[in-house]
Order: sequence, then C-alpha cells, then structure tokens
Amino acid sequence: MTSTFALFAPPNFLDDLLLRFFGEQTVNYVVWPFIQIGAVITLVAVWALYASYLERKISAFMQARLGPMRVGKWGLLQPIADAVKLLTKEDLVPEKADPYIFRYAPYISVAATFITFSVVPFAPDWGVITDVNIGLLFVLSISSVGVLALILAGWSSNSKYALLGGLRSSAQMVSYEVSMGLSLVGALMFARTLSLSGITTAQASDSVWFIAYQPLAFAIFLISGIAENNRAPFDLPEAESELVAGFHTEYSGMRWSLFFMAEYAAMVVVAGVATTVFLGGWYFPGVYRLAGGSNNLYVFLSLVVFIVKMAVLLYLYFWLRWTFPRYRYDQLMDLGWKWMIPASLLNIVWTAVTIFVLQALDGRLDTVESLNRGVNLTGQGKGVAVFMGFAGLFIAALFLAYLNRHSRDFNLKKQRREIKLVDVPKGAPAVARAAADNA
Amino acid sequence: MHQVEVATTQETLLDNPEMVLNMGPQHPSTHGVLRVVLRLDGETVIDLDCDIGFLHRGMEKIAENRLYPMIAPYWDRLDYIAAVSNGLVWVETVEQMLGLEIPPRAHYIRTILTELNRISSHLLWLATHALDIGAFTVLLHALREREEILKIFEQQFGARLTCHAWRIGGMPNDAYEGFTEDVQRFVDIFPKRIDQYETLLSENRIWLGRTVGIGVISAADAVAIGLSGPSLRGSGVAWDIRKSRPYAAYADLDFDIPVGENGDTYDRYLVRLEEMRQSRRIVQQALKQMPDGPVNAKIPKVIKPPAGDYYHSIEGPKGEIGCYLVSDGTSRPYRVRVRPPCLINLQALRQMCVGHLVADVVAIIGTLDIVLGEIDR
Amino acid sequence: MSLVKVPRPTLGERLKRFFMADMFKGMWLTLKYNVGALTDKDSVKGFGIYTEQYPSVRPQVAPRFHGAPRLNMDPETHESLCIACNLCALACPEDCIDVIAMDIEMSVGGKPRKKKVLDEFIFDTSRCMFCALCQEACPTACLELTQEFELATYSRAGFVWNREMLEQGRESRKFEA
Amino acid sequence: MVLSGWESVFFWVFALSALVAGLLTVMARNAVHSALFLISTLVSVAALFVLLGAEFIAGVQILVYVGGVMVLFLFVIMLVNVSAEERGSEELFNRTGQVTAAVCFVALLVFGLFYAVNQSAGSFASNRSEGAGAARLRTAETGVSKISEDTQRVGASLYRYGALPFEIASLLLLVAIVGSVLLARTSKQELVADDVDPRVIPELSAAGELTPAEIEAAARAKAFEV
Amino acid sequence: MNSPFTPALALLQGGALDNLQQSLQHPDLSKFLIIGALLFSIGVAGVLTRRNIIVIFMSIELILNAANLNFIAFSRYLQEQGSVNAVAGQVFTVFIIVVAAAEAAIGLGLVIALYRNRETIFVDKIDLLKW
Repeated sequence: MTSTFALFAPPNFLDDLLLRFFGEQTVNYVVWPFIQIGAVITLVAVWALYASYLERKISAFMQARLGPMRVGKWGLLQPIADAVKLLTKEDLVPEKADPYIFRYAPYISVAATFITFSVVPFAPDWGVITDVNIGLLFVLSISSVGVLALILAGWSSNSKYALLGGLRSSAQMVSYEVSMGLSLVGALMFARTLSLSGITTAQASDSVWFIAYQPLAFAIFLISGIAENNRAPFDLPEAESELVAGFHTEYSGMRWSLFFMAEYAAMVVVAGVATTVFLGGWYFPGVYRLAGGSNNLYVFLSLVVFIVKMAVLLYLYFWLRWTFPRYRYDQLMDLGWKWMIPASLLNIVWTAVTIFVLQALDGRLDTVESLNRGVNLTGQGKGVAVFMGFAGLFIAALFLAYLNRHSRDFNLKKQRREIKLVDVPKGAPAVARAAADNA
Repeated sequence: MHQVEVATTQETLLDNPEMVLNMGPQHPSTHGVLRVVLRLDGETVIDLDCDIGFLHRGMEKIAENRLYPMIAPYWDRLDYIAAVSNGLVWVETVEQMLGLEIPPRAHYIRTILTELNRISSHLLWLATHALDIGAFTVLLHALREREEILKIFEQQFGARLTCHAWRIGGMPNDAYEGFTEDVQRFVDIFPKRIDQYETLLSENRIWLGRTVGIGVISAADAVAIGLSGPSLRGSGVAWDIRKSRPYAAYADLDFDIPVGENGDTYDRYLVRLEEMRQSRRIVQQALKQMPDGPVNAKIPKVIKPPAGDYYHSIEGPKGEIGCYLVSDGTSRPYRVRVRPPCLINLQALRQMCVGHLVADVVAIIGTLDIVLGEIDR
Repeated sequence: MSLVKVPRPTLGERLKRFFMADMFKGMWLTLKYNVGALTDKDSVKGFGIYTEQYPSVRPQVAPRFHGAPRLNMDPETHESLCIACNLCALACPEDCIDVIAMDIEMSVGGKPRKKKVLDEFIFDTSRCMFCALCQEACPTACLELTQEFELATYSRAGFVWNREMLEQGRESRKFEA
Repeated sequence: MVLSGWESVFFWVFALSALVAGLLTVMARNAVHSALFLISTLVSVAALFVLLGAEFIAGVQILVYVGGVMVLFLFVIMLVNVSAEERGSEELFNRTGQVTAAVCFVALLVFGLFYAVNQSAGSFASNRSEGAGAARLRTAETGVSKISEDTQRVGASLYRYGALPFEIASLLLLVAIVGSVLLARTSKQELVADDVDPRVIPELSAAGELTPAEIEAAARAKAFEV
Repeated sequence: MNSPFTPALALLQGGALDNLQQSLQHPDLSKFLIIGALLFSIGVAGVLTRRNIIVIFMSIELILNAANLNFIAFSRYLQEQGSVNAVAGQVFTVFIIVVAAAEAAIGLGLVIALYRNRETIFVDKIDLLKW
C-alpha cells in the first residue's frame, strides 16, 4: 500500500475500523457482505433510475431528437422527477383483481432480479459479494422465478390484455430460459466450474475470453437474454401497439415502477453474466501490471473494466431496441424453439468435439497444458479452439438452415421484391389496362 | 358487416376457447377512435367487427346549410392528414359545376401542393405503420421530413394541418416568395431519406416476417370491395385517377403507377414508398414547368351552381376521394355526399384479418391507412 | 398452396442474408444518427438533431399564419377600423363572430347624421377553425388573424374574446424555459 | 451432521415455513394461492437442501420446480380458472371417509416416526469429526467461505453409476413432451397442423367436434403458409 | 423391552428441557426426517381430502419433495459416515425431479383434456371410465 494510492485505501481502513467494533467472524460474514449488498443495491437502483434517462437520450439521438432537456442541465434530473411522480401517484388496484397477488407480484419480480446480483463477480477480492459453487445455476434458477411475477401480475389484474401479456411473457421466458441455460454449458466445459468467479479466473489464467472459443454460444446467450428480459425486438408481453402494455396494463404508480426497475435490473444481470462468462469478466490484459502491486487499485480497475464491458452490452440493448421492428409472437416462439435451442444443443456437441480434438491432438501439437482447473491451453491449443469455435458458427448456420428449410419465416427472409411500374398513357382510362393486367 | 356477439360474463380461455377482445376505441394502434371487436381462438382471429362513428360530426348535413365557400374548411377535417387533397375535391367539383376556367399557374401550384400532401400523408402512414410493428425510429425520421412539408404549407396557406388551402376559382394567395426554393430543397433531400427508411425496414428480416403474406387480398376481391388507392394497387390493379381522369395539371406530367403483385402488407408498403418517389418526380417536373400568370379565375360574387348533380373525384393519398354534389340553383348545396376512401378500404379489414393473429390485425389496420375523421365524417 | 410469390434469391442475396447484412445495415444507420447527434452540430450531414425547443426557443411562424384574431386600429387616430358591416360574421362557417353595432348621432357638415359604429365584437375562439374566411371578407383590413398561437385558457369562458381583448390582445402568459 | 449456530436458526425458519406453507397449500381455497404456497414450500425445502450441503440439488429444485413445473401449474390453473368455481359455497374437502382415512394415516405415520426416532435416539447425532471433510474444501473467491466439491461428485456419479437411468430419464422426458402435446391438442389444432386423416374429418364434424367454418378456417390458415 | 414411548417419557422426566434445548439448537438428521415425514403426511392428506385435481397434483409434488428431503438428508449423513457412494442420494433426487417434471407435464395435459370434455376438475365428478 503505497501513499500514491491512498485514494484506494478505504477498504483496508474500513476493515480496521470495523474490526474494532465486531469480531473477525462477524466482519467477514455479516458486516462486509451487508456493505457490499447495500452498495450493489444502491448502484443498481440508481442504474435503473438512470437507465430510463439513457434510454430516452439514446433513442432521441438515434431519432434526431434531443430527448429530455427540461429538468436540470441536459435533463439530468428527469429520472428523479419521474421517480417522485411515480412514488406519489395513486396506487390503483382494479376492483375485480385478486388484491394480494396483485399487490405482491411486483415485489417478486424485483426480489428475483436483485437476489441474482449476490453471485455476480464484479471484481476480484472484495468485488464479489459471495462466491457460490453453483453460481451460474443460481443465476438461472433465481431469474426463472421472475417468470412467476409476470404470470401472476397478468392473471391477478383480471384484464384480458394483461392475461394475454402474462401468458405470452411466461411462455416466452420459459422457452428462452432453456436455450439461455444450454448456451452456457459450452463455456462451462472449458471452465470446468459453475462458480462465476471460477469462470472468470479460468479465462484470466488462459488470457482468452471465452467469446473466442464460444462465439455461437455468446450470440445465443445474448439473443436469449434479450428475449428473456422482454426487450425489443422481443418485447411481445408489453407490445404497446397490440397489448397496450401487456402484463402491467393495470399497474400504476409505484408498483409499475417496480416492474420497470426489475426490467432494467434484469438487463444488468444478463449483461453481467454475459460479461462474466464470455467477455472475461473483470479480466483485461495488463490491468494487473497497471495496478502496480496495489491490491485495492487492482480490484478497482477490474471493477471499471467489468462495468465498461457491461456498458457496451447495455448499449447494445438500447441500440437493438431502437433499430428493429418487433417480432410476432409465433415468430418469437419459432426463433426460440427452432433456432436457439437446436443451436445451443449443437454448441454443446461441438464444444465436446473441440475438447476431444484438443486432447487428441495433444500428443502431436502440444495443445493442452493441464485439465485441472479449467482447460489450460497452450498457444497452439488456443488457436485450434478459436478455429473450432468460429467453424462452429458456420456449422450451426448450415445446420439451422437445413433444419428450418421449410419454415415460413426462414423462406421469407429474401431480399426485396421489385414493384412493377405501370406507365399508363396520359389521359387514357386505366380500367381496360387493369383488366388486361389481371388476365 | 356482420355482428359479433359480445359476451358479458367473465369467461376463461378454456370455458370458451373463443375469446372476445375489444380493441379500442382507446387503443394505441387503432389510429383513432376505431373499435374493433375481435373474436379470438387463442390468438388467432376468427371473426371481427368494426364499430365506427365515435367521431361523427355530421359534416354532410352541415354542408347543406352553408354557402359554397364556407364548406371548404369542413373538407379539410375529413382526412385531416390530407387536408390539401380533400380541399381540392370540393373546389374542383364546384368549379366544374360552374364551368370555370382555372388559370394554369393555379393548376400547377395545386398539383405541387397536393403531391407534397400525398408525400406527407404517406410519411405519416409509414411512421404509424412502422410504429405499430415496433420500429420506433422510423416514426420520428418520417415525421422529420413531414415537418419540412408542413413548413411549406404553413408558409403558403397559413396553417399546417387543416390548411383551407384552396378557394373556388383558384387560390387565396399566389405562391409565397421562396416557394420554389423551399420545394426544391425538399425535393433534393427526399430521395436520400426514403433510402434511409428502406435501410431500416425493406430488407429487415423481422419486417419481412411481419408483413409478407399478411392481409392478402386478391385483385378481384379488392375490386369487388371497392378498394382504391395504394391498397388497390398493392393487389396489382393499375388504377389511378390521376391517369384515368386527369385533373389539375396531371395530364401534362409524366409519372408511373407502382403496382404490387401479391396484395399483401409488404406489397402495399413497397407501393406507397414508390408512390412517394413518383410524387417527388411529379413535384420536380411541375416545379420546372410552372408557368407565370394569375392564380385566380374570375368568379361570380355569389356562387350559385346551376341546378343539377355532379360527381368529381381525385386520387387522394388514401384512395379515390370524391364529391357528389346536388345543387338546386341556390347559394347553398342541396346535398353533399363524400366518397370516403378510408371507410370503403376499411371494409376489407375482416377479409384480410381472419385467420391471422392479433399482432397482424395491428399491422393490417396500419397498412389500410385509415383516418377516422373521414370514416366517421 | 402459397398465396405469396417470392423470387428465388441469388447467391449474393443468400450470402447477405447469411451474414445478416439487413440487420447490420439498420444498426449502422442508427449508430450514425447516434454519433451524428453528438458531433453533427447543425445537422450538416443530415444526421444531427432536428428538435425545436419550443417554450425556450420561440418558433418562427410564417407571415401568413392564421392565429389569434385581432381587431386592427388606425395607427394614427387609434380608432377602430371596424365599420360594423357584419361581413365577417356572414362569412364565418361556424357562426363564431357576433358584431354588435350601435348608431351614434353625429353631425356631418352641420347636418345630423346617424352612423353605425362598433359597440361590441364577440369572437368565440373555441369554435373557430382558423380558416381565415372572415379575414378575407373584411373590407377594411380590420379583422386579422395574427401569428399569436398560444390560445389555451383555463376555462371555456376564456375562449370567448370581447372587443377589448381583440383590440388590445389577450394577456397571454409567455412560458419561459 | 449436526447443525449449529446460525445454521440451526435457518433450519428452523425454513422447516417451519415449509410446513406451514405446505399446510396452506392443502387448505387454500383458491388454487392460485395454493400454488403460491406450494412455491414457498419448494423454496423452503431448497433452502433445507442448501443446509444439507446439496447446493446443486437446491438450484435444480428452484430451476425445475419453481421456474418450470409451477409455471406450468399456474398456466393450467389459469386455463381452467378454478378459482371462480371454488370461491362459492362448494365444499373444499371430500367426503368424511377420505378425511378420516387421511387423519388415520397421518396419525399412523407420526406414531411410527416417534417410535423410529426414539429407537435410534442419539445415534443420528453422530460424533462427527469436525473439519475432517471441511479441510479438503477450497476457499471461495471472497476468501471467507469454502466451496464444496459436491456438484462435481454428483455429476461424476450421475454419469458413472447413473448413466443408464439418466438416459432412461431423458427418454421419459421425451415421452412426456410428446404425450402432453398430444393430450393438449384439440382436433382443430390437429386439423391446422394437417395431422388428421381426411377421412376422419366428416366423422368429427358429424360428432359436432368441428364446425364447417372451422374446417374452412383451418384450410385458410394452411394457405397462408409459404 | 422398551415401549415405544419410553424414551419420550424419559425425555420428559429427566433433563427434558436441557435435552430439548440441545436438540433445538443442534438439529440433526432426525429433525430433517421429521420435517420430511410431516411434509409427506400433509401431502397424503391433501391427496386424500381435496377434490380439486390440480391441488391433488400439487400435493403429490409435496410428497415427492418430502422424499427428496429424506434422500438428501441421508446422503449427507452417509457422507459424513464416510460412505463411498454417498452422493447416490443426490443423484436419485435428480431422477425424482425429472420424474416430477414429466409427471406434471403429462398430468396437466390430462387435466386439460379432461376439462375440455367434462368441464370440471373435481375428482368426485369424474367417475366414469369412458365418456
């Protein structure tokens, strides 16, 4: 701890301070986790608040507009004004709604997303709240609980639009969860652990992000994640042009804002997991050397790296939403079941083949260093794995094209049709000509 | 149209697999106060019925009690998106009943501005249609170009939307100073902008999935229902009043009629985009050929068309908008009847929607390009 | 049986579709707009911001704009130009104008004469369509639709303008940003 | 395996919540509430699994039961809308005979349980060698907790000793998928999917299962496919 | 030989409170077994008494979970006893969960088919072999 980095002393200083009041056990198991949890919840809540601002600004810029400009400089205080408005708004419960379920559904939604943050490794050392040996499974299982909130909210509202939205969203989330979970298996086979911190360290020790080995899985995970979060172009449950607002049609005020918060927090979860599993988490080459031996600075820089990676993914969310039209419900299900799930199954098989090839080649090419904690590969081994990964992309594309060769939507994805230009002579009635055209 | 029984008791999806869903009158994508009663099996539309009249103002009846020049502002409020075209129907009908000779400059200015109005109407259609299908960005890009046109309207007519553009016998004012430059600037910039919309939509696989094969109507059916405008041309019928019964200055101008092939939503989308390009071409030509001279004909002090009846129609942005006028020789019309393109196009909704999903109903309402002000009148 | 005819794609089109060219084209465009909003200050390349910030920046309204009505006065004598001829009321399709005239006695060249002058002028802006037919009918260029466009009030009664409001202009609140 | 400290507190919290929620599951009038209470029970049981060191099973329990099976239950409840029927004066429970049988069974079980537990009182509370297994665990990333290798052992076991049952289970799931799809389909949907022998259609329509309009609609729906 | 109640009586007589406190503070395998058995009996009671077929299904899930709890508890116990293949209990639980999922899918499919035909989900109204 050199004096140059006194700025980053607080954690140690805090540690010493806390040890004066509590025993070591208590500090380690209770106080620190509580501090971390508080920090994460605050940050995520602030993010959910400002995500609306970012969303509005980015969409405005993409649409040649300015976005919010009136509250504060550049409208920076707009989210706070919105929050105050939402919190003070009347909390309506429809007369025929199931009052208890209607009231508690938003809390399930928020809880399910926020609990997930407890295992996301934001940085090494004190950047992790807890490291569970089933981290990834934990994330998947808790986020699957979020479905309940939507289906209950939709059902308890006692409104047809809400019910349709609830059914749609739950079907959507259940089916995309499958491909989302399966797409992670390939990365697990390389990392050989379910712990999210373990996956990050596996990438750090290999100096390769798993996106290089698993481009196909990354694409599947991202698409499924966007669908899982009900974001455009998969925002069917809340498709405002069809179902008004889907499952939260009847919600207003604070409960609505809880759903809203859960949606943006869930985006962070998916972005965080994608970063951890495929983009190397907090690992970035050279950061360790940059920190110059200061552990706290290293953790802090890693945190920055993690947040930057996540920000890129979150920008992608906004970007996609404001570029694409919305899928139709059956097309969405088609995409989930006929494209994503076969692709993720293929990915598992292909990853197994890759690892088998790596091991088989080991005698000749010297590919595998060890299989102990994560598949540690030599340079040649990495090359082979990356090659196999990208080959997997093409194989998957061919496989899917073959699988869906009769599908309507696949066959529609052809380039534009030309429109006939009919030059009717000036002044001549077009009726005769039209009849001739039809014949 | 046949009636759908609206069930009042609470029902579930399995009690009665056919669910009745009320879409509208307050719904984000019924383009106004249209109520569509859908009978659904799951999410498939079995049957639907349109409930209209929420915006009825009795315009045709009002017109019987007004002097001829007073009626023109009411026409603006039919299809308020295309007020300039609507106004043209009325003044041309009265002018032709009176047998007035309109100076050519007025004809050219009318042509330019109605074509700009067609572009602005199509832009608003594109904006809302894309919004219905979920492409939000196109909405604001299209509204930006529409704003340019509305600025020209404001300069020329003094109003942006309901312009009260024309007077019987010509125009209230000559083209304003800088009219040519403003229009020329728009004409220059517009093709690039259409290309941008096409970049976002035309080849996008989601857009294709949402529009190709949706709301198919065959040419024979379209003619039988009485569709007109781009909805008809999307089905492959090359019918355009600008060609078949040229009015204003269209007879002197060179343009093509875009015609679809399959009669689905995607074809209608392409037809309208191509129509915007053709409109731009017309504006460009008319701007070059525009003669100098007066813009008003000599008109009598009190307008009293000779007794008799007359029908005149033009090709509005939504289709054939016509006026049937019965005069008894007094200063007020005996009967005014509007031939509303949107109302007649709406008749095709049921045929187009049955068998599709709820999401497609939204797309089909969008592709019909209806304006409730004109349907309810 | 298929109702939709779609042409067979060429190899180039197939490749484009394979690499999702359609998607990336759209994303590239929106990215250009996003970057343009931050860099393209005056929208030179057409990717800039187009918004008018209305309450803080007043829009330029066209000279011909039909806005709030006004009764013009003679700039020198400050007398109303209105001669109470009622032509505007007759021209109005919505009957939203009421011209109330009164006769005053005056002597012109020593002879007593009755002259019709304007007593009260009621203009119901809530019914007005701003078609400008009244403006065209006015023989003395007295009634004019101005460029003032902020007509909102808190009550229905506030839409009915009397002579004083029409001559002085309504005290409208200007919204500052 | 004796829990102590916070672990035992959590044990009692989750054990009691599992029991109470289980009771409410059986006693709730509204089936949706019933399902919600069952979810609480399942989550509590998952927490007990964690206390027993079976994190993987706990995760799977929540993923499969709460995220999958219970969503399916809720779906079906919403489809058949039982709540509307049960809110009335209908009896919640069956006839007395069944209730008596249930009570008898519960009494028997409790009796037997007491007997068994008392017979072996104390032997379960084995004098476990504290830290014998814990020493082998590696430290987690945060440095304060240990990570067990149970998940790996379960996986190894599953693929070594349980490989055949595992495959059989996958077959079972496949059969379940196919079966439920077949069971839940209406003849109309079969018609649309072109799964009905054309010769059967007249029979179905004669039996009143299909109206001519539906047959026509199905034919039209097919026509929209490219 | 002891009567079944002897140990319980003994518990009540001498040092009962201490023992109780001890066993509450340090729950061992037997507590898990008791919880499991109670869940099981609640499930059985549900199956026997309820008339709503969906609730009966849920009660069956409860029973399966009670069995799972026992499996896991024994697996843990054996692990500490040093058994070679102690995780077999966990493996078995995985299979039970699989079976439960399959059963739910099929069962609920049956419920829907039943409801289509009979428009009821009350077991005492479903009393014909064929309809």
